[in-house]
Amino acid sequence: MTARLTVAGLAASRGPSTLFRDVSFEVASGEWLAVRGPNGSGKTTLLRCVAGLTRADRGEVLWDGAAARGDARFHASLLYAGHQPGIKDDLSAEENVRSALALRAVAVPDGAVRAALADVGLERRRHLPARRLSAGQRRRIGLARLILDPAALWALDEPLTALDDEGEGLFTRLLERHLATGGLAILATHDDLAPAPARELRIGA
Amino acid sequence: MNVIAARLPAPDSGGSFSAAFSWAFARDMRLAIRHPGETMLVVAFFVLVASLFPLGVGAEPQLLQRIGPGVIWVCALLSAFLSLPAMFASDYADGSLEQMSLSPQPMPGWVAGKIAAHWSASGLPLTLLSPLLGLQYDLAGDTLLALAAALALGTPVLSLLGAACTALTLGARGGGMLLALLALPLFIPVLVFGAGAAEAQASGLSAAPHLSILGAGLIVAAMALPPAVCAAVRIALD
Amino acid sequence: MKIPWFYFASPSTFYRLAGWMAPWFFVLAALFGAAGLYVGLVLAPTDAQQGEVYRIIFIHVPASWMSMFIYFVMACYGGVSLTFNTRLAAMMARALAPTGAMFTFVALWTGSFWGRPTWGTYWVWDARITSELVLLFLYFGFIALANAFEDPRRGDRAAALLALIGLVNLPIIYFSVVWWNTLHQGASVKLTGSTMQIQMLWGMLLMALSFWMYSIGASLTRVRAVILDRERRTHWVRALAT
Amino acid sequence: MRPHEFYIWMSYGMTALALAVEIVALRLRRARSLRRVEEERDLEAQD
Repeated sequence: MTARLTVAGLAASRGPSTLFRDVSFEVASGEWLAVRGPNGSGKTTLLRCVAGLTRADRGEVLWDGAAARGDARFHASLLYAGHQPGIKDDLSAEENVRSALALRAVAVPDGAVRAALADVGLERRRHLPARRLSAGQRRRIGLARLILDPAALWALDEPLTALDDEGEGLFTRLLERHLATGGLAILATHDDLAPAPARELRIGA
Repeated sequence: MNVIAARLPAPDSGGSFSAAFSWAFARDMRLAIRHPGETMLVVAFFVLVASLFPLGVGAEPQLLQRIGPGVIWVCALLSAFLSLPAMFASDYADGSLEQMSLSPQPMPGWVAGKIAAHWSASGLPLTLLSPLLGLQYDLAGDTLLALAAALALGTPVLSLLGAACTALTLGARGGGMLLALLALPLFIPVLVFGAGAAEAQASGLSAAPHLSILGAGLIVAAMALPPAVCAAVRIALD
Repeated sequence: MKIPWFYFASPSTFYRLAGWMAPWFFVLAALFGAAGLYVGLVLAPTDAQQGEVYRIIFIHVPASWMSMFIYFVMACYGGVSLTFNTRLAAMMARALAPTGAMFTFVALWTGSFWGRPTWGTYWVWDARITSELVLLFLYFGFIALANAFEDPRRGDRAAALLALIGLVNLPIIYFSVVWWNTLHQGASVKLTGSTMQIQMLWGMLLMALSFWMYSIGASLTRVRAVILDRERRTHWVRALAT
Repeated sequence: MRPHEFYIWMSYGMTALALAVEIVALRLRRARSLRRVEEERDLEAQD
């Protein structure tokens, strides 16, 4: 599969102050883009604009050449995780993963969820409500989603927050596999990851 | 540790209204059942406030019979109002609302599912309980029936209107009071016709005209409000 | 107001335009108001049934019209700002709301001071008065919601959507006297054959024109303040203040 | 205007008062907006 995300002339502001303007980039299958910049520079806003949550002041986001916002094909291909990745405290790790995949209309074969939770080290805790997991373990629920979800485009905001070294290694391998199977990613991160980014985008400098 | 090698196939379809509806309904009902306390609080508030009136205005049976339908309606309306913030606030705070709105599922579907689940956990118990409270007010059998029918038709409208208002106030300052200022005036027509149905029945007239207006209102609200709620959620996430 | 929006939609252009137009609308409001008061209080004869107290309708009816008309215009601006994502339309909606609330309050107040000598009570919970009260709360809700967010654009959009939802209230107010048979009398002015003296009609129309011109003047003045708040970091505003 | 002058005066009086209050509020609002612009400009001039 080949896919291409094109962003042209994107501009966004918060209240009366401009965050960034004229941001353009392109990411194709097998590449990932690192979004870097100091706190408050608009990394999160950029990701939200790309995902279609926040309306940009100007500019366009194209998925395979077609306008992304509101396009069903784009939404089926997008996996977005913000600072708050949408994990319900009252549901167990397994229920959280199943619920998220059902929402994305992904059919999961029997045992796949359990295997994925085993891969991220949550097999024994998979029936605990998420409120009883640590911050890092909650992040690992998100990693289990990354394992199972076939989305071609990842837009992840600080994906390594609260993860330990082993968790970081796991994320790196997931990213490698994602890129190798034709996926693409935009990550807002301060860290240097093993598969080097195809491009870096500095904003708010 | 071995990360699964084979990837799952990409979703073939973008979901459907019914799939989105049942997903949201099942999820919110599961959460409501995990936390029965919230529904219990709504019901307890309803019973408690309705019990305060006879103590406050005096317990003569004639007086209670006359004010009963109106009092029960006002209490149901306030209880339903108090349960409104729960509909979107926690999903907004933990990022679930973002995930839902970015999913390939059609937004009106899961919004309608959430509203239906909210009604099942607030309006439905209130409706089922209202005949019992009516007995406290010494209401006649046919009046009880009219009251319950009016609540059954009216409380879904409250949930629909309330969903729009609570979605509008997501992330706003002064959330609770602001929500009251937005939602309660919009509840007034429902209150007028809902209480009117039981009162008409009690005074020997037919409740049917009021009930048909409530039913028509429910149909219009069910058609028109979910898109408005969708717009409000999009604005909230922007 | 039929202004070529897409030409004047830049806030800085509109700021100057509004500043130039607003005084003229106030002058027109004063002229129409003086004429209306003269016709209503001096020329119009005493009503056979109600006596002098009917003269309250010269402000009551125009204020009620304006309360609904301003809401309608406000909701239209809200709809435009939501569909086309234009800033100026949202600012105009914000600027109209307090004036609309003021006229709604005046309509309710004068109505109750007319109702007391005529019906023997200041307030009746009939459909028209209740729905007019709901309108007042809708205005309050609009103002509160528009100012409840850190990001003013967020407030613009949420309040615009609320205004559109509340639009259903307008037909309820307008037709309430037809749908429900209540104490409140039906419309006094009808398109086909007015039921009233010609002086009374003229008095009411002149007062309505006066309120209308006043509303335009007041909202233009207020929108200038809103523009200043929003654009205070731009060069043209900076240049103004020096 | 007898015997209802009280009601007429209350109506016309309150309308005049409401208009006056709004006009004063508009003037205050404009003054506040201008002051804010100046404050902010002075603040940035110091930086």
